[in-house]
Amino acid sequence: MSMLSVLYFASLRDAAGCDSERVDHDGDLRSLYLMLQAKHGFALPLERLRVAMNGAFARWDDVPGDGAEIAFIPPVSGG
Amino acid sequence: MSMLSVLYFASLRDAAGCDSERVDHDGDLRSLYLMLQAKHGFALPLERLRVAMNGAFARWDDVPGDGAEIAFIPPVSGG
Amino acid sequence: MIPRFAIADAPFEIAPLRAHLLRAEAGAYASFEGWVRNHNEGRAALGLRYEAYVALAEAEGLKIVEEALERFEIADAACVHRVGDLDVGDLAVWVGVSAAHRDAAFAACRWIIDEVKSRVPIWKHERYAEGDAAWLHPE
Amino acid sequence: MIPRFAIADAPFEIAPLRAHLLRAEAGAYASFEGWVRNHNEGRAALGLRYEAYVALAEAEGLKIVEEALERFEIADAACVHRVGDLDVGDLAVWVGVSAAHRDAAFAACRWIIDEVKSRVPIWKHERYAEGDAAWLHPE
Repeated sequence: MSMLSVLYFASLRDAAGCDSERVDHDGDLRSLYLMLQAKHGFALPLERLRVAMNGAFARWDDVPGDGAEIAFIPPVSGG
Repeated sequence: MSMLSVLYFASLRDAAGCDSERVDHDGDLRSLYLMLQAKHGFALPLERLRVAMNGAFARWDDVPGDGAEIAFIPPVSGG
Repeated sequence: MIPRFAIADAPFEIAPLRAHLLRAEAGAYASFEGWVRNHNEGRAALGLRYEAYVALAEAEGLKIVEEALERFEIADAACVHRVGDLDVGDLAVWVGVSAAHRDAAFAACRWIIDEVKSRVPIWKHERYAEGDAAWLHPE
Repeated sequence: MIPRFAIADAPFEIAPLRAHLLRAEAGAYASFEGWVRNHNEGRAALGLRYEAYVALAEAEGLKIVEEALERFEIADAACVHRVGDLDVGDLAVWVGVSAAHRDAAFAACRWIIDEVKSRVPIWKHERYAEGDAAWLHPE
């Protein structure tokens, strides 16, 4: 099992009720989101998100190593 | 005869050696320029100029009335 | 050294950022500013909050400005985006570009703000006159 | 009342001109500045002088800004052009446009500077590093 830090922003943070949490997970980033989506009831489907690992954009089939910091990136609205 | 004030700018002023002069002239603005071009040796052909009368752009076949202020407008280079 | 992209958590001055882009060989400067409007998509807005994933936003924003320096014939460019609570009329984002010629200055300035809006992890939370509020997650 | 177009015979501040364009309903602001470059068409330049037929330049400049307000979906716009002696790095011309959306702000800003350059009776006299000087009368 890998121990991961997961960061939440914007509507995902509101739905999770926290900025971040520590999660034990095996598998890729896709399976991580699906697991957390089921846990917190996130409305945003995976297709509308991007994902980042350790401060850089990542792919959904990347498998995080122990201690990785993961962030799910909802559609952005800066500017 | 109409007594006109003629204003010179940029290279036309350098060639005329003055900012403005008073000129007696009958006829349209085209003939006025051709007369003054001959007098001062202006290098710019009429086709490259615009002309203004009393502070507004005018046409070359406009005939100035007595007391009109005429300006020949060389190609502009602001900005 | 002023970074070419920054996330600012408080109001910032444009003048020193602009001055930093001045070059003796650059005759053109184009800039864009986004201000908080009193309405969005037909709803009256009271203000908003911008939140960023700061580390990734700064990395991605810098990448955008550096890409602009490659893509366009420009001398320099910079961008700053606010986060935190903003009122109507507050400055949300600034982009400045200097170049020898205005074509490149305008094109790069436009490209940078478009890329920032579509790529940088910043989110807008709007407060409406009716009392509700919402995160904007455009399709 | 600040006029929407002005000829300035001394350095001017951009900040109050920009502030005048701010609107609660306008979320976008685009601006352009022309600075005196140290070169033009391959020749090293020391500085320049701008001369205007002031009465006609102000009338034509105002007409350009008013045409922009008709042509584009913008909130407000303004332009100031320097005359007199300028050094390398000095501000020669400023255009500012506010609008609800950035498309219109950029398009109008670009249109105004293009029209000013082609229509307003202002002439540039450049001094070159070799010691000579010339009026610019572009083809």
